[in-house]
Amino acid sequence: MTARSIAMTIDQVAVRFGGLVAISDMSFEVGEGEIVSLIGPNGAGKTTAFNVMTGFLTPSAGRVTYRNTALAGLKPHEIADLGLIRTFQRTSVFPNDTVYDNLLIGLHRQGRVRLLDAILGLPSARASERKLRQRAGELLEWVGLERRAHDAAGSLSYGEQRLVGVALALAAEPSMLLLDEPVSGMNASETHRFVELIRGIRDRGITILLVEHDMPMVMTVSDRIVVLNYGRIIAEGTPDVIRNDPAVIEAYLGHGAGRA
Amino acid sequence: QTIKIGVNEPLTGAFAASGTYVVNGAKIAADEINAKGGILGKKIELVIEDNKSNPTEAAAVAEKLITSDKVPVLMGAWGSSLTLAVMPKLMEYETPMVVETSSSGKITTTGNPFIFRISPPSAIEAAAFKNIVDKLALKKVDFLVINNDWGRGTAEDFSKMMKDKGIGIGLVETMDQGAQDMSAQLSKIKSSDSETVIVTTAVDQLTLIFKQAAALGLKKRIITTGGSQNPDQIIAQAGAAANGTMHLTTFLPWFPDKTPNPEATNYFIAEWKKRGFDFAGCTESFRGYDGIRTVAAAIEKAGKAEPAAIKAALWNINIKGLNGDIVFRKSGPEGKESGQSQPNVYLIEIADGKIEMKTL
Amino acid sequence: MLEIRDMVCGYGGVTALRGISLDVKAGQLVALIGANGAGKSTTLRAISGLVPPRSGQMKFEGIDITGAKPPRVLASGIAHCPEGRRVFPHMSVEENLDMGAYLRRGSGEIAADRDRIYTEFPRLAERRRQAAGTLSGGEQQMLAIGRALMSRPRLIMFDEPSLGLAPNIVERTFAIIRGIRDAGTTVLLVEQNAFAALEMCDHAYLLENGRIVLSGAGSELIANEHVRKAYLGG
Amino acid sequence: MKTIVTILAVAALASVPLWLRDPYLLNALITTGIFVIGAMSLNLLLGFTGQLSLGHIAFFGIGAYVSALTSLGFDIGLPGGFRLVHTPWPPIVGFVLAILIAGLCGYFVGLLSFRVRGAYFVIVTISFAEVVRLVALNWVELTQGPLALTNIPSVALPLPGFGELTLRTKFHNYYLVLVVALIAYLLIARLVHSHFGRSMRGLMENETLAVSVGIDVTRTLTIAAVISAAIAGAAGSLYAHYIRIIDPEVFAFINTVTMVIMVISGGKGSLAGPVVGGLIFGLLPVALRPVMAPEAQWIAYGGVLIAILFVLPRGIVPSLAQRLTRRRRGTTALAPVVLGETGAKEPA
Amino acid sequence: MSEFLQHLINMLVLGGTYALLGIGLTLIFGIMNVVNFTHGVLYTFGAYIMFIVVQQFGLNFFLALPVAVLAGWLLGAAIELTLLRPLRGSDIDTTMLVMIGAWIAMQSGTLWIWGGVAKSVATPFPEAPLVLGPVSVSWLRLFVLAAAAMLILVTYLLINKTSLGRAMRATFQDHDTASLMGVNVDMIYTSTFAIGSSLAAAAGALLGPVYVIFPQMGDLAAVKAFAIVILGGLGNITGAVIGGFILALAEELGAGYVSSGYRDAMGFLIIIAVLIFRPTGLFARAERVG
Ligand SMILES: Nc1ncnc2c1ncn2[C@@H]1O[C@H](COP(=O)(O)OP(=O)(O)OP(=O)(O)O)[C@@H](O)[C@H]1O
Ligand SMILES: Nc1ncnc2c1ncn2[C@@H]1O[C@H](COP(=O)(O)OP(=O)(O)OP(=O)(O)O)[C@@H](O)[C@H]1O
Ligand SMILES: CC(C)C[C@H](N)C(=O)O
Ligand SMILES: [Mg+2]
Ligand SMILES: [Mg+2]
Repeated sequence: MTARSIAMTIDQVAVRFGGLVAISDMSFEVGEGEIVSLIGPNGAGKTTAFNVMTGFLTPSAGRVTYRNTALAGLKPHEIADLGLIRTFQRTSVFPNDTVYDNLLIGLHRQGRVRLLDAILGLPSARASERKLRQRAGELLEWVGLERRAHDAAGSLSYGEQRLVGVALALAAEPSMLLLDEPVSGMNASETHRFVELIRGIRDRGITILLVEHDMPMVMTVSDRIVVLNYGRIIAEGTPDVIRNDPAVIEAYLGHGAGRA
Repeated sequence: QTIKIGVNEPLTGAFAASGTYVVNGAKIAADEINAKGGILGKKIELVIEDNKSNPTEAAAVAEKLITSDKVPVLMGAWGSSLTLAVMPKLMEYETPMVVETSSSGKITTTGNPFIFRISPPSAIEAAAFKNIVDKLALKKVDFLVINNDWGRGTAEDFSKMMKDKGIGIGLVETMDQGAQDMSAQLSKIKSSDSETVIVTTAVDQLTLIFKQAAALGLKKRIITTGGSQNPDQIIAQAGAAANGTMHLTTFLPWFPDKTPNPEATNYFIAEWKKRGFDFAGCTESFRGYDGIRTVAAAIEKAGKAEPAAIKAALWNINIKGLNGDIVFRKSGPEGKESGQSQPNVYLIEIADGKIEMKTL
Repeated sequence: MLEIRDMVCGYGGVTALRGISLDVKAGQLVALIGANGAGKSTTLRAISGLVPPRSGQMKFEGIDITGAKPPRVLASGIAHCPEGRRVFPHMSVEENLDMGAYLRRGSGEIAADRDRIYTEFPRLAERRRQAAGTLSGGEQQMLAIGRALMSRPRLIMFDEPSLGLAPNIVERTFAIIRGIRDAGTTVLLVEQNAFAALEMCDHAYLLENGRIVLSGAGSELIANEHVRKAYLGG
Repeated sequence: MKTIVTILAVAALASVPLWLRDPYLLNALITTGIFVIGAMSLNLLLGFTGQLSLGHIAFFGIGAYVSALTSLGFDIGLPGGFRLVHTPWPPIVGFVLAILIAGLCGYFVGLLSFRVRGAYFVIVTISFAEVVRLVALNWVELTQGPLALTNIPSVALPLPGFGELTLRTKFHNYYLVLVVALIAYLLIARLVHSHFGRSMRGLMENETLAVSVGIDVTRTLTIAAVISAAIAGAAGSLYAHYIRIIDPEVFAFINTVTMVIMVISGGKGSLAGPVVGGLIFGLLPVALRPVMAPEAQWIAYGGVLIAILFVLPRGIVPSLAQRLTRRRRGTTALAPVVLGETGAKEPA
Repeated sequence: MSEFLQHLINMLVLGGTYALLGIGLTLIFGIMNVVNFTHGVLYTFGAYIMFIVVQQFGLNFFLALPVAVLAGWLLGAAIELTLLRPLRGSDIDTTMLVMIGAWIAMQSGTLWIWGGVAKSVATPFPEAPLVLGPVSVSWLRLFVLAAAAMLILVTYLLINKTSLGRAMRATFQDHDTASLMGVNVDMIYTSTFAIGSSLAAAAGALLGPVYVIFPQMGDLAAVKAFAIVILGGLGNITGAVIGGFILALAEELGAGYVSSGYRDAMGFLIIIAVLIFRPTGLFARAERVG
């Protein structure tokens, strides 16, 4: 693990909402190309941690560094520009646009052309447009939603919308992907397929930080697991270590974990 | 076969009440003229259009009256901003308009030779007031005026006149046209060292000001100007709060005998009442009546209902209006003067809910 | 207890259910499984009256409830814990729970039920006064389950109740569901955690593309080759 | 299909002064056209970024005042005893300055909109318009306040080699307005169909998500606000030189309401919407005027507005387009039937 | 000093007025999400009902108040049933435009029926003000202040402490889920709009006699009401009350010590300033992302 270069450093981060401590003194690292899972009971602070890493929340203390850039003070879209892209725990799509147009919007980072070129319809703008359309088609195929390409994203079922959410994140060309419960709402077979997808993403060199309650999935896919409870890290290690950690079992896994 | 006269007045929007009064006065004049056989052997026909209290509409209405209805002359448009918006159209189509209410000085000074105004701009009002000031023994005055050309013009012209007379000028406070709560301005005036307040605005705001001044215990002499006071309405609505207030007005429906043309005044008031209108509206509607009579006299004099002839004839009429002789004098840049008539101005006082002529 | 016959249902130009018939017997726990977009949620919405059926018939305890509005369906004894949490974001946890008991009278009993839910999900008790919209995803899910329980129905429908819950809470939730079935309340359960659902149910239906393609005891479905491959990841 | 309709519509509009001789109707068309340009600019904000500006008339009015003052000149005192004297420039310069300065104001309001959205943005824009109105009313030295700026010259187009063409007649002004409207239309069309337009849509539908894929809210909204304000400023300039007098009444709330009516009734977020809605509600008063009492005209105006929305709730153009496609496809178009979630949306 | 005290007293009575204007709109705009352009018309309506009942039927002032409130309730219910219910589920801008249409039509209807001439209503309060040292205040306005305080309290309790109020809030946060809880959503829509309308009418009935009554009187009132509701944070009654007093303070001191020409500008500048520092009003709701 030490051989890898470090992608992200979370250093003594704390988050408070009024009197409520959501995260206290959280520090860990994610290496380049690694798949790390962040798990813990409901309300442990996992999504809050994502919010800090992507600039949606300013931490009460501590700092986050991504590829040697301190994220403090950066706006979410600036962080996205560094290649740090997330998905959301709740379904999140552009509901009134078609699935295809959703992906085109998601391709924002690739499609940037000068405003004037776009208004004047210059060839460079048109070429860029063609490229985007092709890429959107590829992504659709990749998540298996070709059939729904021209339906409004808001009319998809819950599970389908979650897939659109992941495709949108990929459209943004991440160098590191933060996935917040990507397989919730998918059944075991669908989850299997998704695990393959994630491995594919990692093989393209993209670092992944995963939040998920689906233990079989987490255990198969993770290189390393960080466990949070009440905003504190209570354990960290490989899946095998975590699986058998009594504190983790007590606080989180429960005793029927194997099945859940 | 009729002779058409265009009437461009606000019948909806903020000035609807006043515009409607003016139109009703105009109708009395038209009916009277027609009952006597019309002019040049034809009946006159008022083509009345609503300018919606909106300048853009006022201009559009003028365009319609002139080009679609083919009226050779107009009367309008109550508010100064409405009249100002109409003025380029008058130039464009070379059609004269009798201005019955607007008081902005600018109307007759920008060089529009198609304008003939029978209402007094504030400078004329101030000049008329000049003779009265000494007798009132004014020392220092504050102003509370509506924040438009009318109010600001009054504050300016009256201040100038009074400064010349050695009277001190204190605060000049303004209020927005739609404002309903003037307590802040009145509180400020209450603590100033002036003994008199000159107030210029329309009847509704006057009512509010009197009530609010009473509630604040403001005990200064209040003199209103501008000719849109409808004192009867003030008495009815402000009650005791109106007692002791003085008003510069241009028409005396309460004392027909003291008006320059008692016969006409009596006729007008009788007709007004017969039609079931509110007596309070007389002070507003008489201008519509005078305006139409002015137009009719000019057409008669012109001998034909054509814009150029009417415009020329307007310079030569001399009729007895309800508040003085209507004779147009030149005003504005040479060569393109507008016409301005000089109506009378009176001071009345409200005492014990009655209107009294202030004899000084 | 609940009988559905040939129900067809959809949104605008889309037909989501193409003629569904199913029965839920009193006191049973019935599971409904299927892929994303199969029409599971739509089935529950149709029963509770959120989506009006285009044709077909629904009867609950012998009374026709086809086309009835949600309040009437609830009043007749069917509660629906909707997909995706759907808590009232600007209301406190406690107020959300009270909304669950909206049609009930008798504040004492309601308070007792509320306390029971707080014991089941201590997290909620800690967050009593917090605006529900600021809860974490799993906390909201607990709240949604608790809120549905507050109405004390005779038939309760859960749409993916385990969604976003930590494994130990999932266990507890399933225990609660089995518990209410054992206490006599009928349950209709939609779950992506198909294995767990099939294991604990009395009867199960498999929905594909808006049609019921298979039904039987949970163990039968578990044993079915197609189900294993498509839904159980095996 | 769409282009054919557009070309036919433009041709029809261009032919009007050739056969319509009634100056009153031409006048109505010209003022309507000016307000349609304003409505198109409002649509850029409301229809494509979801931000409702209920103070849009501020940009229009600023354009009108800038243009009028540029061509009339002014002489004002500055703090410290200095005077700023401006001698009149040609109206065409005023037109350009109106666009620039209105755009600049749009920039500041756009910056604000980075912080406030939805209802809060609405009230900020209303407040902005009111403050601007009060400045126009009270800064008498510059704006003449309520005394109005009068005798504003007509636009004159420099024709190299021929001197210049003063657009005084209705005929000229009609084409001037039509050309400016066409340019504004094309500009907006290009903008919203570009990559940039997609960013605006993304922000409108789900801001959090849009930001998370790298869309810059401030930049996007600011650019939209600048362009929208600049177009409104252009319309204001046309207004000033056509009506030839302007006073603080131009900032009246009802003028913004008129634009809002044009946009939403025609169909916000559709390019043709404000044009269709604008022509209907610009000309409806003209049609009503001869047939009923003044108060009744307003009642009918409100009634027509309500009736249109009852029949075509998404606005004329989108609702009709939807019906057409439905008929062609034989099914309903796939509009999402979004269940619940009413509370999730901020009021605008 | 005495001038300053008088300004403070004025601010108090004016602030009460503004709070009263705000609360009805908090329900319809803040909670129900309808950009209610008819709020001003309902205010006007309440004032005219007062005029009719007191001046034309000669009824007692205090009896007329509940009549006006009831009439506002009925008119509000009628508007909801005929204009809003058919468009349920439409875009917020569509309903706003329908409300604009209703505003234009109803205001012109008022002009048609009663004409443009302002009316006033006689009240049983003494004309002489209550004088306290250097400051005075009218009895009528004190009564209005007290009545406003009472209406605000009742509304506050209704929204925050009753099961109806809870159902109202729930419905407009998520009406499908509310209906799953057994809430009769249609009834809630109608009654919320009707209650908000009756509060607008109550404001008009109380303030009509303070000011004068004319067809456009509601326009300015509505603009201020919108500003107040937003200043205080949508749907927040306490916020609306505080917003009302802040606006009154800004106007009063602006007119008293800056320039009366910029009196209203002060209010609007305060609004802009507040929203720059607190973009979702003085009392923002807690939100989260993710
Ligand atoms: N805006 C907020 N205001 C108040 N409390 C908040 C806010 N956001 C989060 N919290 C609280 O912080 C804690 C951490 O929430 P977070 O969403 O990070 O949990 P999580 O680990 O993602 O849980 P889950 O697995 O359920 O999604 C929760 O108890 C939540 O109630
Ligand atoms: N609001 C809506 N508008 C239009 N179509 C919809 C809507 N909701 C669902 N649909 C469509 O109806 C079909 C069935 O959806 P439903 O939500 O019932 O699926 P589901 O089985 O619950 O799937 P999931 O497991 O993903 O929740 C899908 O094709 C979906 O696209
Ligand atoms: C009724 C209108 C005059 C007020 C308008 N609703 C506003 O938002 O300010
Ligand atoms: Mg979470
Ligand atoms: Mg579902």
